[in-house]
Amino acid sequence: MDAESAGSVKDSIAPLIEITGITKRFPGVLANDDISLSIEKGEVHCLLGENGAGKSTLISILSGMTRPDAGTILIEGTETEINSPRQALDLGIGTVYQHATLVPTLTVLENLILGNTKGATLDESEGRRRLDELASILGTDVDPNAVAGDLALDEQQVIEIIKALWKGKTALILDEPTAMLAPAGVAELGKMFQRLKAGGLAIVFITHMLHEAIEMGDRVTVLRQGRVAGSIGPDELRSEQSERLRDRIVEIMFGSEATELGDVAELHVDVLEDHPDQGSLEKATSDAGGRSIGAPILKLDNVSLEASPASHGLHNINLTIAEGEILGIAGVGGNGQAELAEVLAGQRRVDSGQIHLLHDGNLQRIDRLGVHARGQMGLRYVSDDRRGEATVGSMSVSINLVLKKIGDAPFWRWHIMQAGEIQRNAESAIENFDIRTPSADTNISKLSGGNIQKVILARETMSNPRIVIHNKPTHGLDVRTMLMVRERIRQMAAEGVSAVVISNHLEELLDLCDRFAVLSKGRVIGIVENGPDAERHIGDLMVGGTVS
Amino acid sequence: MFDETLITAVLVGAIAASVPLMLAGIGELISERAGVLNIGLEGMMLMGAYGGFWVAIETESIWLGFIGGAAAGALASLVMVFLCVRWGLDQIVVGIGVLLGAEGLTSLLDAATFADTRPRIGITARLDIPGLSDIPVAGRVVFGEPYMVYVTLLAVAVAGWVLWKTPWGLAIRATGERPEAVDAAGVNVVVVRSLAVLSAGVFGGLGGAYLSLVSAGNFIPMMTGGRGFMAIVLAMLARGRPLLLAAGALLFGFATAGTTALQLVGVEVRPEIVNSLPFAVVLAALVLLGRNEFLPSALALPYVRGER
Amino acid sequence: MDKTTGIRKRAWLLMFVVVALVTATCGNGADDTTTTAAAAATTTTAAAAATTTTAAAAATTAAESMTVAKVAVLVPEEPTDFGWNQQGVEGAVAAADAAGIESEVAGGLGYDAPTATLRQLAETSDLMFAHASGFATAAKEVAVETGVPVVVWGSPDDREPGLAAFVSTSAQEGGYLAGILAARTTQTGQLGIVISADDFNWTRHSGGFIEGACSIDPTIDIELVQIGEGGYADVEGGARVTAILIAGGADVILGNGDGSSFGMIRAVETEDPPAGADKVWFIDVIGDKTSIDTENILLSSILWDFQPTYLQAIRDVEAGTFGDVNYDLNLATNGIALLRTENISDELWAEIQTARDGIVDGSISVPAADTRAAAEQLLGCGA
Amino acid sequence: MKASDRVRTELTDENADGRASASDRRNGKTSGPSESSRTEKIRRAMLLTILPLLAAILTGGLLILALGENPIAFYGTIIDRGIVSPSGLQETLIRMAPLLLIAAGLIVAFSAGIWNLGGDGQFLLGASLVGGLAATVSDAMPRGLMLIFMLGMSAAVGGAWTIVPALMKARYGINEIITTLMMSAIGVNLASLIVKVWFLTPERGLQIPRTRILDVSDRLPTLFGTRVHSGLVIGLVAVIAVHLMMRHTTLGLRLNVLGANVKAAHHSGLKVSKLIVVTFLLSGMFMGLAGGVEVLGVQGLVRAGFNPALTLVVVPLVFLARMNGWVTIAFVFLLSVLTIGGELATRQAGLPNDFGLLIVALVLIFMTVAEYFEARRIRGERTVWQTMSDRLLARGGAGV
Repeated sequence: MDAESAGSVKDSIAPLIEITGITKRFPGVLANDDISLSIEKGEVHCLLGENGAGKSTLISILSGMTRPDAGTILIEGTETEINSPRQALDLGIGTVYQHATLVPTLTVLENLILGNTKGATLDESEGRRRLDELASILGTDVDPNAVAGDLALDEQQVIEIIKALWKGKTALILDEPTAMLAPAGVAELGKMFQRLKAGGLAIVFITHMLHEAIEMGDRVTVLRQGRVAGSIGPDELRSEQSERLRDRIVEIMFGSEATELGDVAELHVDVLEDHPDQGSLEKATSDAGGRSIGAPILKLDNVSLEASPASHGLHNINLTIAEGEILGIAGVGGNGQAELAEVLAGQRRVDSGQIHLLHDGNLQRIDRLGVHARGQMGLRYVSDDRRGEATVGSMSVSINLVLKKIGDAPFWRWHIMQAGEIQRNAESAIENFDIRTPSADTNISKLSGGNIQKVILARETMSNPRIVIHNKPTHGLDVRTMLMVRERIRQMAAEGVSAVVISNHLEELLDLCDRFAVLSKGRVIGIVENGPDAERHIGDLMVGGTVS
Repeated sequence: MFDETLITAVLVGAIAASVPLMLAGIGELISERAGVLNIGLEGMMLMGAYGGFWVAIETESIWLGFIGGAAAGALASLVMVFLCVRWGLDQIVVGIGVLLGAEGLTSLLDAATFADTRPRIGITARLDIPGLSDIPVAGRVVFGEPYMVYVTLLAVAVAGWVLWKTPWGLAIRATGERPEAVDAAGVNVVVVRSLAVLSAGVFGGLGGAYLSLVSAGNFIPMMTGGRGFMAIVLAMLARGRPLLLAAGALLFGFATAGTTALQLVGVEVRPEIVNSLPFAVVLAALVLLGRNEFLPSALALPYVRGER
Repeated sequence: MDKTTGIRKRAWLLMFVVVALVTATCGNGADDTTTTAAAAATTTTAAAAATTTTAAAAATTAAESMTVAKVAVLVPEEPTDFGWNQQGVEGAVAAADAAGIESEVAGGLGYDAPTATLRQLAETSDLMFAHASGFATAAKEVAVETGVPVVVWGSPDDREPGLAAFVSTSAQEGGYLAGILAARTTQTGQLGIVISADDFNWTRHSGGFIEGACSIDPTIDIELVQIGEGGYADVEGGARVTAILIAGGADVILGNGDGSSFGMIRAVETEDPPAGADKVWFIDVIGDKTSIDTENILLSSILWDFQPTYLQAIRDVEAGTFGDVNYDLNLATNGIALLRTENISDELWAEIQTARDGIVDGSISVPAADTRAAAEQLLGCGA
Repeated sequence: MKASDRVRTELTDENADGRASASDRRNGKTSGPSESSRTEKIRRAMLLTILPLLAAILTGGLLILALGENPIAFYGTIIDRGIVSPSGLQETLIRMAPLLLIAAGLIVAFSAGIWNLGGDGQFLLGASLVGGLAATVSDAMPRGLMLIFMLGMSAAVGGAWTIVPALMKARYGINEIITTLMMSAIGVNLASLIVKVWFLTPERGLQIPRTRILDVSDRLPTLFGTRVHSGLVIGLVAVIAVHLMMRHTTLGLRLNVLGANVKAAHHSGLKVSKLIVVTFLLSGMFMGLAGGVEVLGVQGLVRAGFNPALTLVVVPLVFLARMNGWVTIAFVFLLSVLTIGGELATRQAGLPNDFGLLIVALVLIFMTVAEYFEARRIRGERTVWQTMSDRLLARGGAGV
């Protein structure tokens, strides 16, 4: 609504791209819920929102990768269907996807002219000409004959942008292009945007960095849970102080606690009626930090993991977690969170450094132990990749509940599965964790994300956990499950079970944790105690990327 | 015994043995480059051998026969196109189905048409440039082969050119590595793969037709004798480069023809060892390189947009 | 758990079905009047101590009273190859026709699993021709098991009174005549022999061929090459090997193969004649390919005719003397003959006939080369 | 940890919510509708097995009709010879023995998501060593001991021949489809060499090179006075044991997890590399055992060039049976009936023996297609016809 009115204020002619009522549903997820917004010529339009807010789905609809269930797209006032990436490109919409779309075995030039040459032969000279042209617009220097897979990540990013611009003469869409870029690279990108805007191009730009949106954007639209939560027009962006803008955007993104609760109440009345006692987020928040904290239970000494083309790695991580403590890992996604979680869980060996876990009364070295051994010592891991990693979709709920205990008594005796025990275990988990499933034998892929999360949580927290690593524990969940998960983490902490919570949602971390470690490019760049100023401190570290 | 004529003979034999492998190999190479493992190649060759011979007998033209062979091979590959490329069904299961089906069908058709009379097609014309084809040792090989040999070499060159110098080739190479990137670049993955599999059928058919039209002059059930599988291996060895494929096929042909020649001087090389060599080489290369880069990374994986 | 019980139930069910089927099979077998002999033999086998002698004795009595109403012939490939498979089938069918009895043909069986077909045919036939050396072991075992006599291409020791007789060819006799023909025809003084596999029939042809050629010209140059291990149907291999021989100077080729013969013919048709020769000739084996000789390169063929031998086998079974002797195809019985084409002059043919008579009356003896090595020793005419 | 990293990167693509993972689809493990419903089960069996079978029979029948033969008589003969006639049924059961063992080996491999396509080489190496040694060994020890020794050896040889592909897969993640095919080709040639070089018997007379004959009385004992040898029992036990193992034991579950989702296997702390090697070994052992059983039960010897090439057809059968042992047994039975009955039926119809292959191919292809429709139905997608018409309508100018 805001977006539409903002659009109509500017001029009376039709916007370059106008989308109305876009809805897209995936099995179990409403990714886009009646989204409407418009994109203007010569503007950088920033899309903000948490992970799972529906930004990537919206982008893949615009780029022809996904077709919406409902809604229309108007290009310069004409209703247009985008059924394939080809059509999007023909309309002049170029996209830089979140995942790499370069073919690693081809050269830069080959990647660029793929799908972009007419005629019988590869017109390399024309390709080079266009590459030089675009490179000079972007102000970079590119070796056309380098093999794409050999390039560094930020170099690849530039190629991706050039690739999108090749045909993207109308609009350029970038899905989190800065996630892998160094600060200098981000600045460089800003300059590129200026040049491209001057050429009349519309740019849609997804980022997590508020300052980037404020500095580079002409218009900001915030998505939340598949809907447009609000937007800020160019006039406001230009006139307001950046501090004020930031507060405003944060408010739209996360909502003030009061408005958040209001929204929840409005959207999920039935939920709150079902569980009135769990409804109060305010009450829950006030619990945080009020516990007694015990002796160190988990200790990381100089834990390092070598960087690779796909990851920043980890560099000299030193952390200590106390019994009953909840440590939050904050930071923009892709800065080493997944690596840290896997190193802690035992899924990945450290390249150097040591990890110690409190066991039998003293700290024992565990970095050479596997998942199963660590699990038996009480260290558990709730993965964020619920369907891809944490569960086996083609297997039943009851089996998924014992997936990490294969071979252990009482579920297996002499290597033979004890179906009765497994069934009993499943029934108790289903009851205790309120897992909504037709039966314990149902394939877990049939369950909703929230119920799958409950299964995982049940598996990891039953039978004497000591410390649990939660990777994005509430990502993509409905509010009721989200509250239940948080409550469970809090409740276990009260019982002395520590937790490491990795999350992209600052609000969630602030709600749950006693202390925060901020990760950036595989390093801990700051440790912040929870308190009134914590949000500002973490925000500074996160969005600034520099230690304050 | 190793005089000029014998060396010539070994070269001629090497060419004769390698041409069907080259033809079928080119097709498989293109298909693999696009990410489709075509296990049914042997079946496509058989279809080409029969179809080519049938057309040649009906039209009394060897060239139309080759076109018929290509068409018959393409017909067999359509099964792969629809089931594997369009519907994303398993390439191995369907490939085995195509192989068995083609074996059964060609034997059946042969029984119904040629089995009683075993008609033969006249000899294929050879290039004969007076003077040049009489040059000692290499003259016969370079200037005096059946025309189809030159067509095959031309096809190798053209395939190389298409793969490395045209937008089509670029799309094919990219599709075998990262189909989602190709899709994002606005190239229709299904169309690219369909055409790649079709060319596997066309070239496989031509390879089979060479056996029936040039090597034998008639069709015999199961006459391909495992050459389709050998072509698959050679295509892998070539790592997507048609010239390497041609070299590999020639080397294999040379090894088999050389073995025959060695018999004449009383040296026995066991055919089992010669036949194992290409496979052992591919394995050794894989072990030494110790990685999958040897093969297109999306090989044998179906592509459906949005499902990766 | 329900699931487990279900699986157990199914396991028992399956076991039950298997046992039931098997028992039913035994019961029915006994009821079936036509297979009484088979059932009896089965019992012998089941007794596990089925020594060859007892089984043979049992079967011999069966054979003595037998009238042959139907014969069966089994060949590994389709009998449309103008060679081994086709001649075998035609010979068997012709023998049956001559005896006024039925015949059944099982073609395209492959080399690896003839047992099922042998047993099936044993139920309906009174004599089987297992027309491939790969079938010999299985055929004899089925004969012992069922009492139905078989003619096998195996070893002379396979002979078992009433049950099995071995058939071989004195192929070298035909080879000898072909050798004379080739030595008289060649212009270059070089002959070539192609064998598709190390098969004793092929090496016997070859040995006789060498002897025959040497008898005309002791200085003659002969080369022998083999296509591969199982190169019977390897068309391209036949073409390749033959081309190499021609390039080496041979202008008369003796080609021993089944399907691969077509490749050899193609090479003879296509390749340039070696220096000093106007034309390359081909001498075929077993069948008569005159009807498909489009380029007129067929000089002759060592013809095999199984009809007389197979007819004799039928008669022997009826007489109860089957298995007392082995069989042999040779010039004397007309089982082996040289094909006369238009390309052989009267004068030359007369010379060949003289040699034939000499072999038949024993004045010329042609030793059989049973392996490739034995044939190769003859190369060079004993020099 | 290099190995696991590689396996990871192979499959790191995120799965969008609610969609089957790539490995799920490769293994045909599209989750079925609720397992409890009996009518649903019957409907699925109809759709996935009976219907395609009927379609194949119909298509084949039309072909036979076009060739001027009587399709009813043709299929009648197949059923009569393959199932009804006592001796034919025995042959069908005999033919099943090696096929069942091969199927057992494939069930293990496919369940673990590993494409062991090298069965022919593993089979033949097991067969040739047994063929080469059995007669000699039986001179030295009693029959029972000899049989056990020989069966064990064939299994060991088959397993050993998978080590190279296993290590290459476990270590570098190299596609086992290619490596097993290569090793198979080498194995086929090696098996022939074994017979000709090491175990060639001088007693062969004029036959092609072969090993010594194992006396009929020294072969696998027959069942209940029939000709059916006990290899059938070994095969049935193997398939059922594998079926039960995959469902009720720790190893089975581990392999299933590995096959369904490699990332989950890592996540659950399974030793993926070790499991891959174990899978290969188990699979190869069954293949080798199949070779041993075929020689000890039926052939009694091995000739140079012996290669019945049995695995190629069993591969799609096991895949289509979704690695279910009971369904596999049924499919193997069907295949054996088609082979045994088909040989007589083609002979009587005057068709070439290879015509049977065409029928098998039709069955395979129709079953695959049915599988596809079923998978789409489960995913709740629209029918292919709707999609096609959509595409046709949307095509307008959108070429490549």
